[in-house]
Amino acid sequence: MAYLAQYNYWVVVVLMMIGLYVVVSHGNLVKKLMGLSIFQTSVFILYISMGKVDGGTAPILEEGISVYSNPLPHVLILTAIVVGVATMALGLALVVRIKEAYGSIEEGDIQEKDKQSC
Amino acid sequence: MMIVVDVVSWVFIVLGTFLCFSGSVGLFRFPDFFTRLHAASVTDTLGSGLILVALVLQAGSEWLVTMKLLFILAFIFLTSPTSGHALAKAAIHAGQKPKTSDANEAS
Amino acid sequence: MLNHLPILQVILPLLAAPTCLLLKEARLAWAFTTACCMATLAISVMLLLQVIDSGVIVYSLGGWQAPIGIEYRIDSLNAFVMVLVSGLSSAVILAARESVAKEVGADKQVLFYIAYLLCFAGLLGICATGDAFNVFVFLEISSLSAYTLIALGSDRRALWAAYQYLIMGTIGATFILIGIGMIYMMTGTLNMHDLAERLPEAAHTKTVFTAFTFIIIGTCLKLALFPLHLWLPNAYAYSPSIVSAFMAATATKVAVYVLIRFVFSVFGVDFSIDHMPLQQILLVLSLIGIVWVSIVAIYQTNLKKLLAYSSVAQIGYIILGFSVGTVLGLQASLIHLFNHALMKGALFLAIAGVVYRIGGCEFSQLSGIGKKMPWTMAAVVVGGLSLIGVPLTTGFVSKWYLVSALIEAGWWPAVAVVMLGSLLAVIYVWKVVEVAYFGSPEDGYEGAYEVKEAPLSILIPTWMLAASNIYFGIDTRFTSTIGHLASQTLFGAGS
Amino acid sequence: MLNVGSHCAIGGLNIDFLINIVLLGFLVCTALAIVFTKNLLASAMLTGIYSLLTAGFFVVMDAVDVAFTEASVGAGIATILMLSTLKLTGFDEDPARHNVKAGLLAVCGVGVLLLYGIVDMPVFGSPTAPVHMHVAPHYIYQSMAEIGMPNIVTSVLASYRGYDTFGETVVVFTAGIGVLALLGASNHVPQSRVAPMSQHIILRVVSKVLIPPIFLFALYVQFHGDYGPGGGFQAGVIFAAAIILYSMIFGLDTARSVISQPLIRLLSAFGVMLYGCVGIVSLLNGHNFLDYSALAHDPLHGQHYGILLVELGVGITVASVMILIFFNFASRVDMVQEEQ
Repeated sequence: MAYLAQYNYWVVVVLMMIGLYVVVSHGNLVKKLMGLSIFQTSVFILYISMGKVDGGTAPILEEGISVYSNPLPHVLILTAIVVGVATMALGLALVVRIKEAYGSIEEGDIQEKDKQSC
Repeated sequence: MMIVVDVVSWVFIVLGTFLCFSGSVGLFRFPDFFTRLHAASVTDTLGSGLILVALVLQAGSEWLVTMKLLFILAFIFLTSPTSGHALAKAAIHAGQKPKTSDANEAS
Repeated sequence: MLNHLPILQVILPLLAAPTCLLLKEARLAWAFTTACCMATLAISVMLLLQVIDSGVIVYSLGGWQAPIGIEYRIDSLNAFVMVLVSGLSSAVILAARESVAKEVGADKQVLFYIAYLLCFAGLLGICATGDAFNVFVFLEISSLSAYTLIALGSDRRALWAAYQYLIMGTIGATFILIGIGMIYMMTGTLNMHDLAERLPEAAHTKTVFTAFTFIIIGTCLKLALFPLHLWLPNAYAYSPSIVSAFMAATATKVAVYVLIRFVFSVFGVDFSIDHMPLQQILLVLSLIGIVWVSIVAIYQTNLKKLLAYSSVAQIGYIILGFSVGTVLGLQASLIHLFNHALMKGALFLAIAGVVYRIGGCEFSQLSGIGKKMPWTMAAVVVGGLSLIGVPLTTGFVSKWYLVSALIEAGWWPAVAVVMLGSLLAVIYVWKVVEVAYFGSPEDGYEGAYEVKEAPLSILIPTWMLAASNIYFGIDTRFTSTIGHLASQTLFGAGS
Repeated sequence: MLNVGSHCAIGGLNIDFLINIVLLGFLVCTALAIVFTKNLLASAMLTGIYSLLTAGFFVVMDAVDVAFTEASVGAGIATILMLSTLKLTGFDEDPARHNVKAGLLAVCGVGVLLLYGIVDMPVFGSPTAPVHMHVAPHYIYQSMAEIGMPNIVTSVLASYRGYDTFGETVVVFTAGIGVLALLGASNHVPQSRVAPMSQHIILRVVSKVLIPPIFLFALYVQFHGDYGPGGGFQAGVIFAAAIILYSMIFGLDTARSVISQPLIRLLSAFGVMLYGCVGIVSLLNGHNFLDYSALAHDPLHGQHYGILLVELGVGITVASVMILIFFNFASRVDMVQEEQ
């Protein structure tokens, strides 16, 4: 049970590893960005999990409720999600331009073309 | 009265869940795109619809919640068939042909 | 208004950026950006004077006291770094108009200046803040605009470099975010000052250890410490020349600042240096980095790329001083932080002049350029001498302090490596000199005969920086006093 | 009432935790599916599902505002952007892998490090964890008196940590500038073409029915954020979604004739300026930057005005930047199609 209690954090580790693996080893640039988004999401899960209080409710004040989950991680992650999508948009725009310039969005092809042009 | 509402909502929930489940089974088991789409979109619309109806029954006197659920219901009934339609149309444009028994024999 | 200086410093460029979007013409945008950078420089100098005068300045944003709200906390360290950042940004932007007009498409120039302002504001925001999460937010502002700036380079490889930087930079920032999350988890606060007070209670936990490691790796990715530097050479080499100058002079410096801030102010000297093998790891990495990257630099055939590799090596020196873990070592680091910004600012601006005239900076194009562009190349030589560490230049001052810190700590082998690094710097600077002065224009580029001196608008800022290389090499009062003050404060705060 | 709620416990686990386990299990499965799917279109759709699952998980964790954002941003905008990129770059992935060994090594290193860190973490959900003891109680128990809004997340977001949110708005603006610099401002003159979906009568009719309620909902989310989940970010994204839907069905040119590029650029700058100007006004009134108490005689009223304006600024910037980004991606798609 003690291990199960930290279940959320275990999942964070697994997701982070999956995301990072995609970023490092996949050659496709869009896929890399997908991996990056999985990687970032795992951090969001870490933050949100730490804000949870057993038996608590959403941090919106209401009569008759006394236990609320911690609102601060929520605020931080709201920020981080928006930052994540901003990065994603910029990355995708770069990918579009790379496709136009190199004719490919595979890391291997691009590196080869760079070598040839040198 | 309470017990009647509870029983009715249980029935709806179980039915809805069954439809969702059968829809996903169909998604995997059916032979071609269009039958799969049929399984997914038709059963899903009704499945989620039934569950929502059950929730409406459970909302009881909280009118705000009831109204919100009804809105969701209305949107699901609008969007779900539309997206099914769009998918089917896109598939036809992309050259997907429904698998008929003739095609089966031919292959 | 004087007590609002800490925030004005950051929001001036931050709000100037959207205003700039309303300007149609690139010239106007440039003038506006320059004015804004100058005003920010004035504010940061005033702030530095205030800090020297009256100690730490605390500014609560939104009127909420520190752990509840976000605060700006200005001490001698970040006031110093902010003067550095705004000074170099101002010098670089002065030179930007003609260079940008040449290297960036006409319809993108206004956007270029907006991104420049945003990046500048982001860097200042990182420096000024006393809140750990706020660091992340401003880090992302500066990073996103930096990716944009790099991608505006005319070569298609700029796009690929920007993409690589985006991936590495985001991983770095996310690592920092994980680290901040974990220390927040163990203390319940995000304010750096508050963290420093509450962390010792949790210092023995494995979570804090992990958090520390993540933050260090994240910042080292951002500051391009060997072997995490892979994004840097391409990013500097293919971005517009002005961006290379700007990034080399400011961005990595601010990342070093973040590292120093977290290691000394948040985790504290006791924890970081006494309980962690940080010193040894950074020492080894920086030494290997200095030698290996300098050797790689020697084999480059593109002037910008050569300097980019040399930047990585120089970052090694900064981290080396830092890893000594003494007041003198940190002081050497801070001095070199400042001096390296001056050297690389001068060098990359000079290159901006070369690229403006020739359109590239491959060695094959540069043959005999020293005769055609004497003033520009003279600035390159001054910067190069400073990189080597010849007396009467800033490089000498840095190395002097670094070596004395190493000797004080008794790390003789490291002293030898620093000497070896300088020797390697002699080789790669000589390569440039050889091509520029001893090659004949006939072997090179066809149009070499028509090449003229770089336009004055680029030459003057270049020489301002080159001259300051010499000035701060002779008059070391400013750098050494501030460096000493800042490093003493950091160590004082920890013990 | 049905006996299914947070009070119900099965074998020592409450139902929330069971849902949590299942959702996170789904998340891992989806992530693995993204890794192993070769078709990028499918992976993109899976990332949408992944975001939606994350949003569901956030609801279970009581983070309704975050869930709202993740659902609209992650599952909505990000997926659309990814699909438009794929339209331009192709759907197939090269199966070749790079740096597998180095990658695995790095990944395992990070994994081990994290596992090591987890050992000493406070138990999940424990109300006595340090996180809940220091700053958070102030927000929970004082925000009503200091700011006067039921939604604590909005209070913290817009006032206590309003400066972070300002920075975040600037991040969005920066992304808009970046995309504009990379994809925009090409002198592409749209040829008069038939709208892409002119033959899809059903889609046209349904979207005509749907778009007004979406706008209405966006406004509701914008101005109801003080009392329930919602706020500028979510509202902005929903607003943008309605316009994106419109331009997908009725053609980019039609949408552009309503919302021109200069207008949208102006608006994206305006939102940031609005946020900043609220701060400047408090400066001029002798208070600190973003101190909303300076905006009215009664500090509580000041907070209300401040948060309203600031959220409006966020909403305007987010909506216009999202539309801007989509327009620039979509016009690239159109351009490529015209060339073919």
